[in-house]
Amino acid sequence: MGNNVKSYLEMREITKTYRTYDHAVVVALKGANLRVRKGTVHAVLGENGAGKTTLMEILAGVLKKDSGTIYFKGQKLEVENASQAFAQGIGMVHQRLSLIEDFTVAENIVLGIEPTNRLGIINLEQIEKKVSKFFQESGFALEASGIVNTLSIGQRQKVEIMRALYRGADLLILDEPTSALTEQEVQDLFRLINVFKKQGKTIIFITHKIEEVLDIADELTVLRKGRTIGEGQIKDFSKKEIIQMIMGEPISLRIERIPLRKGKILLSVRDLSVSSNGNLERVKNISFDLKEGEITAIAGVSGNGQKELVEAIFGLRLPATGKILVNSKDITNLLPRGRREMGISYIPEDRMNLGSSLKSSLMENVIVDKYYKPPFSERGWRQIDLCKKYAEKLVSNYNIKIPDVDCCVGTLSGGNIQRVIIARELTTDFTILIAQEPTMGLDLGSIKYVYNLLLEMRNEGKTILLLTSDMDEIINLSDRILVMYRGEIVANLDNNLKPITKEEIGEYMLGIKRQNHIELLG
Amino acid sequence: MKSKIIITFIGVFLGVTIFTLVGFAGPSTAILIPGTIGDNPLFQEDIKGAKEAAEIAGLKEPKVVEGGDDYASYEKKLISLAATNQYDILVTFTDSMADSIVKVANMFPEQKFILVYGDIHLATEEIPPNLFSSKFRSEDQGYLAGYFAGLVTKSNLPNANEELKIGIMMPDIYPAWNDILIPAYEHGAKAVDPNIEVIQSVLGSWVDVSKGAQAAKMQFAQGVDIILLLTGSACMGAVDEAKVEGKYIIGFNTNIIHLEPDVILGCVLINNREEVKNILLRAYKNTLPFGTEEVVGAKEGVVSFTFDDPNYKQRVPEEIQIAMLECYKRLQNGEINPLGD
Amino acid sequence: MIIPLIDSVIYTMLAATTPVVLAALGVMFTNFSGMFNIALEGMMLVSAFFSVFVVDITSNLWLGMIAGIGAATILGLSIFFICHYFHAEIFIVGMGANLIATGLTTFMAVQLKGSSSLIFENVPKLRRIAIPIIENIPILRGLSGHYVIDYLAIAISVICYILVFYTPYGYHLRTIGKDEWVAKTLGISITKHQFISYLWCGFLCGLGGAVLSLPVGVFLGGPVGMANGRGWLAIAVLCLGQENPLNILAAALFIGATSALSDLLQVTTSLSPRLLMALPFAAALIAIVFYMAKEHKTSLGIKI
Amino acid sequence: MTTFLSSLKRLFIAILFALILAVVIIIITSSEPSEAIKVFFLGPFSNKYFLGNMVSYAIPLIISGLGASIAFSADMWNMGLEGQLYIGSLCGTYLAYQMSSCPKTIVVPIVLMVSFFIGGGSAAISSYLKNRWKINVFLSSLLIANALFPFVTFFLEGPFSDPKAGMAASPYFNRNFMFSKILPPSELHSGLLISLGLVILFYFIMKRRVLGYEIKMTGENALFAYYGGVPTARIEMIAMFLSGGLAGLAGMINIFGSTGRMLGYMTNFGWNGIPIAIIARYDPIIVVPAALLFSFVQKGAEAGALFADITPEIAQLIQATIFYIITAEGLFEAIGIWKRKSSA
Repeated sequence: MGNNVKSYLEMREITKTYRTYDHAVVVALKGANLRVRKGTVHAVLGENGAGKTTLMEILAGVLKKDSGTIYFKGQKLEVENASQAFAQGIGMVHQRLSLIEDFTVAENIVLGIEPTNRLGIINLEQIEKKVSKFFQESGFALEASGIVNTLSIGQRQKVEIMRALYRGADLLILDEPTSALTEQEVQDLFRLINVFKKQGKTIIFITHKIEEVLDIADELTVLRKGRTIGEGQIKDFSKKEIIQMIMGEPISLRIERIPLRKGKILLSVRDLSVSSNGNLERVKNISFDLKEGEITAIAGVSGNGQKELVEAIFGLRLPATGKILVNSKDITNLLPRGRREMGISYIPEDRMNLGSSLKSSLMENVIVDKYYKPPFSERGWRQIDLCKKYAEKLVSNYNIKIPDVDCCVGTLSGGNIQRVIIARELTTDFTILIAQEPTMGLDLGSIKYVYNLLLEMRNEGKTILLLTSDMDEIINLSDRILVMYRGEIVANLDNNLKPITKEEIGEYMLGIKRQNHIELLG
Repeated sequence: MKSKIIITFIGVFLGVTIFTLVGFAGPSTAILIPGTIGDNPLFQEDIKGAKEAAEIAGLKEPKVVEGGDDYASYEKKLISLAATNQYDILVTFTDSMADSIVKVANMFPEQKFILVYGDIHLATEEIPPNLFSSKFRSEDQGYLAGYFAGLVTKSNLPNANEELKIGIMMPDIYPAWNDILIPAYEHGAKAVDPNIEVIQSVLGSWVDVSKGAQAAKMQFAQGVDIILLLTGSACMGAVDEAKVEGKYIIGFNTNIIHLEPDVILGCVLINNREEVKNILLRAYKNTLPFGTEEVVGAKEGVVSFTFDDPNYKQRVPEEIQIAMLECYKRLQNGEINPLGD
Repeated sequence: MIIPLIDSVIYTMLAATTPVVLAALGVMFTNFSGMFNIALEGMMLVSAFFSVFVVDITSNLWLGMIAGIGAATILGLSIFFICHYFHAEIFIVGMGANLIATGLTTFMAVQLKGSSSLIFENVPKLRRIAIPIIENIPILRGLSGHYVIDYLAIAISVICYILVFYTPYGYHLRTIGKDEWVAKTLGISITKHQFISYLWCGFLCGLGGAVLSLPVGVFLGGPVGMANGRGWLAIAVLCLGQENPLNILAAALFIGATSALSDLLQVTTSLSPRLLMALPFAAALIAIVFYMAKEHKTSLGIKI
Repeated sequence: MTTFLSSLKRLFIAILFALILAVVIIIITSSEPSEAIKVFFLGPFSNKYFLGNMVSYAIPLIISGLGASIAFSADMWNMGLEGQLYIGSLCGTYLAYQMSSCPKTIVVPIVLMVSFFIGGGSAAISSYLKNRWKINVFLSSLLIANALFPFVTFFLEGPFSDPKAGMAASPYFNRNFMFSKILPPSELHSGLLISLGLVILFYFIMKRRVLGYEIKMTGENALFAYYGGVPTARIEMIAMFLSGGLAGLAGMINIFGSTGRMLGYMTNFGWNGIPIAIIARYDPIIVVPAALLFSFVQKGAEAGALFADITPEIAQLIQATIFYIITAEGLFEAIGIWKRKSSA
């Protein structure tokens, strides 16, 4: 059986379909293949939604495949759940970190394989000692008794890597490990990967960033729309070829952005502080202004208060102190409806829970910000036919794939849901747009379309506040970049004077550098 | 001449036929229980009495309809029963039905109605001619129980304490209990010793047995050494508690001494089985004075006490037994007004 | 005079606590596993019915207790299976289970004995167990003389505490409660834990139901039922105790104390007994308001 | 429209199950099954009296079912309908009693308004607690209701009781205030028109009015609705208020229609509104047949108890089983009775 398998790991003809909300079927993998040699760093590339994560989660036992076979170390591999995969030596670090925030590092490390005494009782001290010892042996400095929610994202990621190793992983799967890290942290991670490689471990590295692949990987596999498109040694491919494999057709993301004359101030934030649930001050005394005809990006490692800041601006979270002014009018105490009426529009990051209502129809989704205004309703009576026509217009304008506007949004794919949100938020009289990860999950053509749309809005004199984890997006689109670190703005950079580099932003993001007060005023 | 004979013959034949038909079909009875049978042993006794009456009269077994828990539906059920025309006599019970039965009796003047242990004067001054009402003097019961409790708490019985406190426990609040039974109980006890204090607990549930036990515990802690348990199975919890604490219980309506002879010293009885039987038998013989009310109590022997129970005779001191008999006699003779003056 | 009162308040408090704390611990397990069970009232009721019914047949208290636990577990598992295999909303199924428990027990009681209330005369009853020494000390005396299930309830609370905080099982359970995703990535089976938590809930509610009927050997049916709102109070207790079994025990003792207080005030004051009946529910609500206002804790893990 | 049809199908299945179950239970328990089945199924339709009583029993169920529907639509699990019904009826009855000398045309609307506002107000407390301290609506409404029962009963036993009633009940108010009977001699009263009017009103509110959209969006995803501009806190308050108000109305209309005073024990009209709303999938129109189904089972079992040997407990068992079965939506899917629309 497995005799003809020469690879360390081989996945053949893997298929997987999902059933989403409302039981719609989404095909994630349609016969994907993957071959990995021992002791290599193997990059799995592809666009968002290409099936990379699904393929790896099947390998790690988190998901069950519909069909296909997996050979690992020459044996046929059948895993029912993640702990069986761990037992086989397969460990995965997920993009969304899987740590319990209230538990200590040591508790998280041993979670699932807790050692106990004869009575089945856990001795926490012993575990901490054991974990500390393991950390020392691996040359890794972290307090085993620390609570996870006090750690930075980079540290948390390391905890997860350590967990995989602690559980004896020979094959380590890293799912987009760099997406939430700064440049410096990325370099750190790459050093670590090289160490593992030398120890003889095999690493599968999922990403959609080609530069990283060229930096660190030995081999690659490219997935597109659930199929394996190409595989081989890195050195056999040029960068251009790889991009072509990923994208299918070459599309340039270059966009023209002409600096505009600055207009009047539309939105200003004054001394804003925001606390999160646990009384932690997430945003500390922030002030800034947004002007007409300007795209302002907020950069920062996730978890440094950006989310809380925009939520406070949009009224989803009450600020502890400070004021938010739109056209010099105080909106601090308004509900989101009031803020929308003041001209704020918001594309949130969480499109499944916040940005859309999966149980509701598309029509109901797109009129949520204007249902009460004429002509959508007259004297309290809804004008349903008119609303339907409006929704149909958006469906065709934004190329949303849906049978009819009465269908549940939950039946749509992620990219289509994002289009629904963008369609709703941009088809309204706004002057201020807060766009949080606006291109996440979109294909390249759509990304380009959104970029052009955003620039068009800006050129019309609107102001856009952009929050994204994609550094290229920030550098390409924004006129001004604010960097947040631990709830404070540590840099105010003008992208129009001289082009800013990723490394420069990264230093601010990590808190290595910090601008003084005069520089911060811009 | 011939025709006269024929007419007489036919007349006799018809008469005999009608008589036999009536005799054969007999008056049929339906009983509406305002509540659930299980909660209340009284209702079970009533049904037994009615069945016995039917048996004696050689009639079909009476139809029993359980009202259930929806109080608002009793009246409708009574109307339904009357509207069917299938039953000659409809029997129902308690004060809470007084209003409904008067109303329905006026609606169906051809139908005969009987209300047992309900005060018809709650509903009307003028009793409809097709309605007979029999009321129990529950004050007699209360007085007897109170007198007994007073004697016990003052006695030298091993578990009777110094304190002059007696208890009463009820599953729920009822106007008839509040207005008649409890005052009579108090009077009975005060007739023994004016310093006796009555402590009452209401469970608020007919079915929550542990609540009954806990409420009893509180009473005993207050110094109560004997509790009268009004109907309701929830009070059964108190029997158990009394056994553990070493206290006494008085049963109500039915003889439950056999359940825990050490704890349940006596029970005030209502001989409702006999009473229902008698009423129905009179009704079957057409001797029941419809349109009137009867009040029965100790005097008629309907309210009594467990004088003859072997456990009672064995466990209760003789002087108390004598005093109780004395009290019962005075009640029967009308020498005592159980509700005071 | 005062001391026996205190004794009996303590005693009553503990006795009133038992069914509530057992049910609350049961629902705690289901809350951890993400399938919040509201059918506590129903599970206690079927247990109360079947335990005393089996005792009547077999004259064996232990068999009765097992039957009660079994009945409650079967009802719990039916909820679990309907939710798991038929994608039903747990909350609605739980309400259905409550209704069906009331209907079924009353119906069966009537079919078996012709009455919704079963009073068995010659059945063995749960006996009280006095603790030597303690039973003679004033004030502490209230701790003695309880049924075996009462003592078990305290022991179970402590065992649950150890189970939840010091065993792998507890770690897994808490992991699922905090983040199902983490459990999934670590190979902790959520379905298995949901199943086990329903076994727990069945066991605990079964005990809680048995303690209602076995000491007196009666089962009383009807629309409210013997559980008489204890299952709902258990949910309030869980809200107060959150995920710590000892806190749950403390919260249940508080509810038990209000119940004891309500009984005490009935016999010592002239306050309306009717109004005093509202006390445990009102106290639970007020406690929750104060607790939530102070702690700003998030509410239960149910999406309601 | 499709959801309406699938709700209707669901109801149809419920009826089917109810009938099958009833037959099975009767065959098991009755000594004369054929007679008992006949009485159970045809009893409620056998004459004007029974038919009228069945419809009359459905009137408060329709209204409380509507009340439950509107709260559940907003994802507010109002478990206190019975308590709201109670307190609303008490205040309404008291007012009707006090206003005995006023003309009917003034008293009835005022009393209904008061019941509505009191019931609604006691429900709105829960939504306030939720907005202020994130206290579970399910839990708080339940606890408030449980605390209200003894409170209301206290008044019916003491300060506002009829000593002649022989139980906890309020005195009768002026008989002239009672609703006119539609189908004498049965109980059926003109409250039916009010309840159907409310159904139509709430149909329009839920399907055509802005408020209905707001309630629906709040129920389907409150966070999204808030973000989109729906004042969710206010909508939740309104939904709870309307829900409790309808519960209060249900009680008071039943009093005006059939009893003429308030009785101090549970009618279960509030509780039964919950399964009715869920069976109807919160659709105001389907609440009517769902309530009729509940009423039919109840009255069928009562007829069975009167004319055959069925025990009345059977009704509760059948109602509970219908509800239990209906909860397992996937069951219908598994046996292929209704297909979900799917689109990729």
